[in-house]
Amino acid sequence: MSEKNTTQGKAQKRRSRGRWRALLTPLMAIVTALILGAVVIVVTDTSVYDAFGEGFGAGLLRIVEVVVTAYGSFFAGAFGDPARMVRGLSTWITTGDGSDWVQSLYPLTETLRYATPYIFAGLAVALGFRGGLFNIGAEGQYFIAGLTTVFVGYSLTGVPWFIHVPLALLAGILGGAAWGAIPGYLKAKTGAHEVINTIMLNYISFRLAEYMLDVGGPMARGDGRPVSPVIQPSAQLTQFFPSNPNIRFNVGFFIALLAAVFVYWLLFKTTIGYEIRTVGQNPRAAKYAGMNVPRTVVLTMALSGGLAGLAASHDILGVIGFMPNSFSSGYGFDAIALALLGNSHPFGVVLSSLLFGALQAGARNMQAIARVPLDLTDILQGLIIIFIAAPAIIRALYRLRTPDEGEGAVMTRGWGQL
Amino acid sequence: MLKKLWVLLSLVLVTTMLVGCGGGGAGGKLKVGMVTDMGGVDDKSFNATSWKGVQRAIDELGIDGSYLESKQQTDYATNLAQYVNQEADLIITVGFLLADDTADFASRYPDTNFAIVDFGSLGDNVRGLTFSTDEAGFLAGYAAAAATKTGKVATFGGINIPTVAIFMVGYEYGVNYYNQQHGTNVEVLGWETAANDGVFVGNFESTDDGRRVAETFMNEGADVIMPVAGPVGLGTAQAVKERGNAWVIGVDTDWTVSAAEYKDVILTSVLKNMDVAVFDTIKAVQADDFAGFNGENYVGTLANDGVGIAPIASGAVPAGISDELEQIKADIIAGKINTGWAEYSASLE
Amino acid sequence: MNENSKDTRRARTWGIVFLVFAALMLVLFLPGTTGSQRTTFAFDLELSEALPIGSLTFSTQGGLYLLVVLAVFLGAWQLAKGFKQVYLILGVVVLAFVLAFLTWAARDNSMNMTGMLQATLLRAVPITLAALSGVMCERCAVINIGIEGMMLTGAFTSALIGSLTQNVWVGLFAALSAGGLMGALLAVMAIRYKVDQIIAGTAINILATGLTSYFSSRYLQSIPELNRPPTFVQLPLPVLSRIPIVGPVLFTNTAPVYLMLILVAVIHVMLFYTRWGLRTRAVGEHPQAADTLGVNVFKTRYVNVILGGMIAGLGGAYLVLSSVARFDENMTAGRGFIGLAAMIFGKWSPIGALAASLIFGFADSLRTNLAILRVPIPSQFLLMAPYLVTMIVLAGVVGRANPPAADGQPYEKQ
Amino acid sequence: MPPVLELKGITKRFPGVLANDHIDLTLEEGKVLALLGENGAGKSTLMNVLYGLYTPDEGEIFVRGQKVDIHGPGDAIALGIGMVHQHFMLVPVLTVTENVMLGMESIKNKLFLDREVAAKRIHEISEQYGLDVDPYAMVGDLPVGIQQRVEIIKLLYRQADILILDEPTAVLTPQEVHGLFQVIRSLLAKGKSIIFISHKLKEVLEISDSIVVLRGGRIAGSALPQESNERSLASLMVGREVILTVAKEKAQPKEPVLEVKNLRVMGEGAHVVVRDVSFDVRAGEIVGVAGVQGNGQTELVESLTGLRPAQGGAVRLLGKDVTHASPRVITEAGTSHVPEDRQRDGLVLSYPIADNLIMNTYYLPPIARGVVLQEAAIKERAERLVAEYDVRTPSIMTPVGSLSGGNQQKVIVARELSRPDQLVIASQPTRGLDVGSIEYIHSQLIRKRDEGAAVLVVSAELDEILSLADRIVVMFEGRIMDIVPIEKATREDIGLLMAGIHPDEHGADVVATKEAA
Repeated sequence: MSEKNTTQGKAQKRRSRGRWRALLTPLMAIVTALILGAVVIVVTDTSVYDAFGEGFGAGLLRIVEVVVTAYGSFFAGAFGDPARMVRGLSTWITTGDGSDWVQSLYPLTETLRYATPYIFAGLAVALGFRGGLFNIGAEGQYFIAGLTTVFVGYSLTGVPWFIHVPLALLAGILGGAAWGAIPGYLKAKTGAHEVINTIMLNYISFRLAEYMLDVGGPMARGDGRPVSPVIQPSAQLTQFFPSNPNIRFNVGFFIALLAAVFVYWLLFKTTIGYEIRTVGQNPRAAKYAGMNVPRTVVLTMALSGGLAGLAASHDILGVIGFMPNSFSSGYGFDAIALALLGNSHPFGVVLSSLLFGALQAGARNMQAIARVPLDLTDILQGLIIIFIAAPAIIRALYRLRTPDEGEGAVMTRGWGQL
Repeated sequence: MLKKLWVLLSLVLVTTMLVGCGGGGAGGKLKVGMVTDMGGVDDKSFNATSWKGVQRAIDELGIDGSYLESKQQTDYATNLAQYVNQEADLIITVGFLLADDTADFASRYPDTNFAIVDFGSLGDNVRGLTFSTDEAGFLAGYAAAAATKTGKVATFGGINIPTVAIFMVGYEYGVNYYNQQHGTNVEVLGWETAANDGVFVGNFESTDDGRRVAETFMNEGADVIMPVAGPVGLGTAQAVKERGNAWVIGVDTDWTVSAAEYKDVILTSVLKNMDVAVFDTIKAVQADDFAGFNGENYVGTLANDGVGIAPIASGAVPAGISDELEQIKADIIAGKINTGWAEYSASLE
Repeated sequence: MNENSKDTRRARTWGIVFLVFAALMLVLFLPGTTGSQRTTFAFDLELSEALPIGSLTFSTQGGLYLLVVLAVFLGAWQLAKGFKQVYLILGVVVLAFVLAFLTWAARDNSMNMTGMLQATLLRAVPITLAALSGVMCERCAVINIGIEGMMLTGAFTSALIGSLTQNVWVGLFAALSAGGLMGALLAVMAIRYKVDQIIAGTAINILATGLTSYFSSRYLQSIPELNRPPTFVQLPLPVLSRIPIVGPVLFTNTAPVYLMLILVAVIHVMLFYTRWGLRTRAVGEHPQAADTLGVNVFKTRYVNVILGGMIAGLGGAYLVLSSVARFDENMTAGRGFIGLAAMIFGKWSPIGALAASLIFGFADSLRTNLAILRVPIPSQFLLMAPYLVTMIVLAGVVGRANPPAADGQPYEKQ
Repeated sequence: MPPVLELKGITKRFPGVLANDHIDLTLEEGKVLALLGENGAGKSTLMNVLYGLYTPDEGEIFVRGQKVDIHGPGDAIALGIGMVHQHFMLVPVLTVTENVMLGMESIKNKLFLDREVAAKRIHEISEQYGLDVDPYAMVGDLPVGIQQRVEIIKLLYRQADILILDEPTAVLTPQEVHGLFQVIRSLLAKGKSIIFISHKLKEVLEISDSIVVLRGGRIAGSALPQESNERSLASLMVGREVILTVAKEKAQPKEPVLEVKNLRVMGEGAHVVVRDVSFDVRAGEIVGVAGVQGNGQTELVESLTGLRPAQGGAVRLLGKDVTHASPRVITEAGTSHVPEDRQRDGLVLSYPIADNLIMNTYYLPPIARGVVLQEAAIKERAERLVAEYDVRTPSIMTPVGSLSGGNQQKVIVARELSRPDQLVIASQPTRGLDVGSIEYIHSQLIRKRDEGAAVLVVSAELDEILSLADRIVVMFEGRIMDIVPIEKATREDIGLLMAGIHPDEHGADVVATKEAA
């Protein structure tokens, strides 16, 4: 008996060490992407060439300067300035004026705010992956959910917030779910591949939103701009720092964390999740076990769409307050990276969303301070996906040992039918 | 091996953080920040033109000017906050989509000066920079009608939004006015004010669409085309250049300068002098006696040269037309000619 | 017996579908017309070498009735006797419907049919090239969803190198190389590292968007001379270009357009009649079988995917060197994805891909013409049309198109 | 004269497994060398080494006395070695000619495939060896027996003179096997040498000139057919005395549990593949469905379990009509189903054993309360079943994919037979398993019968049917040829029925459905 326990203990230890090693590869992927990003920054900086004109040493120094300025502003924008935080905190304690302290938290809150819609969208794609479905349509679901959520947000008046906010969120979920269910239904019934259909639905949703918000259109504000009316105050998500409106960090972040816990519970602790995962891993076996595969496919896509819809609800109810006709965000493709980076696990998605949130917040500061184009984030994200998806590259690069193979989600199954 | 890597990493992190926080802070120069909308500063349209105004101010007035691009709707406030924190003296936002955020920041930072392109007044410390583009479009339409040999002129847009459509409205009214004056029957393809709809390519990116639409227009007999779609219009210019027997009307800036390779086929350009408005605004703020905007806005019209048309290609229109255009310009300024704004706004209700 | 009855039931369904089309024409188009209205279809293009044949003007109602009668006749014949080539007849009926639509839309107006066909082909060129790229990769079982990114890369490179050298052919070659490089990246990820191929493609899309936009804003926008590539000139083929309608549409084009048409034919022939094609198809269907006969599965895949990347690069170069003479961010605007749909619609065959792309091109050029004719449908809905068509086509008409059996699966030596 | 092929000390290791341990083989020209062994004995690995698909860790290969290195199939082909794989290496959407010429294409005009020349050669080869095949037929449309001929033609086209046949009889009727042996003899007559891989003792004794038995990656012994018998070979193969028949009591059939009447089912591609099939299965008996693979058995089972819609006819389970019921309804009405392809249809390989054991009970208490899975109950059940059904695994959380085939099948059997069902449908329940597992699964099926369940076993292995079934349903081309009680069944008669020939000439039209009626 005791012998059994020790072997189990050992196995556990090995597993936890394995888990750390599992974290190492993504970490090295990020570092490698940052290094390559630095190369891009340096190569495209004319001042570096000028400096090399003055001499090799000056050139090298300039390279270091460029990289340090870029990534320095990047980290400052993503995480803030520790010294300032300490100063702010001490001012708060000594004088009771907390505004400096709050202001010093601004970069961190920006990271969390950018991370929030990412969590929702990443969960959407991850849930799809678990169910064997590739939802490239998060962007379109985000648009449609934006329309439904903002409609409830502005049109409903005279209701208290504790009714209005849930209703508006629900509208977002339903809008996204409906838009996600379409390709799910088409896949289940006709075998039409969801990748193509979600892409098509993205374009259709842009046009639909344009039509609805068009000046003079059904949902236009009526001030000559193609934007929706502003939502009622009762539909706003609670802000945490009302004293400093620049900080738009709101309760949505915690809703996102709740959503992650919910998705985890749904996937791994319930019969519905069991069905979704089984259909995702082996649809034939699911069919043999008596599961309703088409229904599960539609359900998975609807849930996925609903999660993507919540990203729109957060952005509208918590950040912007209305919906403009060009609501584009790029969440759709980013979400794929997030799901992948998080190994399609809800908590992994949260971590990767925090990373991407930091990437976005940092990149904006990098643009402001170091004048590096925002497009760098796309390059970094592309590289990170490549390195995460092909960990062998990273392992070969850093001579890491091959980890034990565990259960990973089946990402996609080609154009194959159910 | 791994440990060393960690040490190295954390070292790099710490140093970069320290350096990164040192940024910001300018000398005695006027600090001007521009926040673009999602098109980015190289949109060949209003962001680019506005930035041109800031650049000119940097060169001529010696200010400290910079821009921040936005990639998504939620970036506007982030970028505004960035400039507010850097204590910019003037923040210029480009595009009506930024109106809500600009209004919000303006009310919270009453001591900072704001200016917004393409939107009206938002408060005492905000200067709205708007343009009666219909007036300029009217002149272009008149010139187009005069230049056409086929009796058909065309226009198309990127996406149907007012700042785009207003060009097309003026254009249509200008053509109709020409018909009225000269008893001709020149037809406008691609826009109908009464229906508030026309030909739109659905984006501001796909230059190929601009080319294909232009070819279709020419196949349907149009020989003057005004594309109101940012870089997409350059595809149109390329198509017309290759055909050779038609004209393009540029928008926003004088295309014989900004797209010089097409100057042989550019009939004229509808000027929306955002750069001038931006430059003037910066100049006003820099002036010693500047005491705030006090709710004063800028409306670019033919009268104040905020809008206008570039010189018409020589030989493209009959000799008398320039005089007629001068007269029409005077009449518009005098309010004697309807350039379509009223009907367009009515169609939006 | 049972199977027969099922066949007759299907035949009957199609007959009813044809009649429904006829009824739709009556209900949708006829009420808005008057007897005095006339429709004009023009066929001559300005500046073309084709012999002029004038235009066709006819009574709008007369034309509509004629088309309705045609559809009714085909429907009735289908119900009574049945056609062997039902899909062909379906095509004819749909064409009649579209013609009726145009007849109605162009009432008291005119429309240039040759121009629309020309626009159809030219709009189809980048889509076809994207689809061909997909065919090349997927026939040997590598899914390529990164076509969009490869096209963008090709477009950017052709603009940059074309501007630097002021030579279209060098620009084209550079685009082919850049596309091939992206193809190689996909190949390495998919074949060597066995990365999920859809994810590899997505990574390529994001990376290519980022790289081209970044370099564009760093270089092309600030130095306009770097974004002024020369363009291919039109090469009317002697004699052929003088044929009415066909001449201007098919035989008055630039080199990349001819190249696209040649590629479709060449790849089709190569795929089905040469050693390379046989091996490629075998690798796509049953890589083990090919391997046991000494066919190098990995090499076949590397070669095809790199070639596929080059074709996508050509598609990007077409947009720059044969269309608009400049690069702009995201100028491919989703053509890579539409091409992917065209590939599936065309059942993974080059000629099918061309046909499907022509349908998309037609939908695109049709909506421009309809907007010019002021059809009272909001422009946003006209813009949706091609995407809706794609979805309908994928869900219904092609039903279950069968991809190569091993599509998307990495090959492992056992 | 040196032997045509000689292997010396071939060793091949995989992570954790020694698949071939110093194997020596000698093949003389014009002879058949039989390689006998259970699944997993290392036969296929050895042949893949010979064919260049694997590189050996140690050892040497000599062809006609010359030491050779074989780095890929290309090298093997060049040396005149050809292999017919157990799973045919044919591309179904290509024609016979295209399949045969692949990798060695005839070319005309320097570019184009010359199908005519290749077809002509194929025709010549088929004439020469009595392999009748249409060169222009699509391979996917051909019956299995013909596909095998295409495989052999592929080798002859490449002028192979050492032919490796890997389990060539697995998919053939006894009559087709007879035909294959004739082909083999005509090959030998033309000087070809053959390695014949099998685990079927009778065939090996009939065709081979010498026999090598592999067990656990090693040579367990060699024998000459004239000096051996089935029993001696079997004990060499398994390593102990094996009982070749299953011990069971005589069946005590009671009321019918499953009644099938005039069932019609469509296969893929909208062909009717089950034609008006009628039979019943009674409580307390095992009905075996015999037939060569691809004669409608798969679709029949899929239809009975609700996976494939019936086009006509009726299925009644315990008196209840379930013709168009969903799989779940049929399961809940009391049916267990061991699917034909365990990895594809029966298991989620990445799931732990515990999760695989709840695949059809996951939504029922005590496994689930509402929608919430009860982990304690899942674990308890898994521990119990793993012990009860002798699944050899380090833990119930081990992914099923890492278990051996036998243990994977035991997981399915545990899941299906642990439920109190009245009907058990088992498709190919022992395919590819070792003798120990086969014995165990057979005993479990018989236990189920003795407990009063109705059992339907579908198997392509005639021996399995003969040893398990109480009644035998023989299917050919979607029809029931006959239903034979075990007492009257002989190997030969069933074999003829499987080939579509009725041994009793007079009754051919009458017998088909008499039992069911």
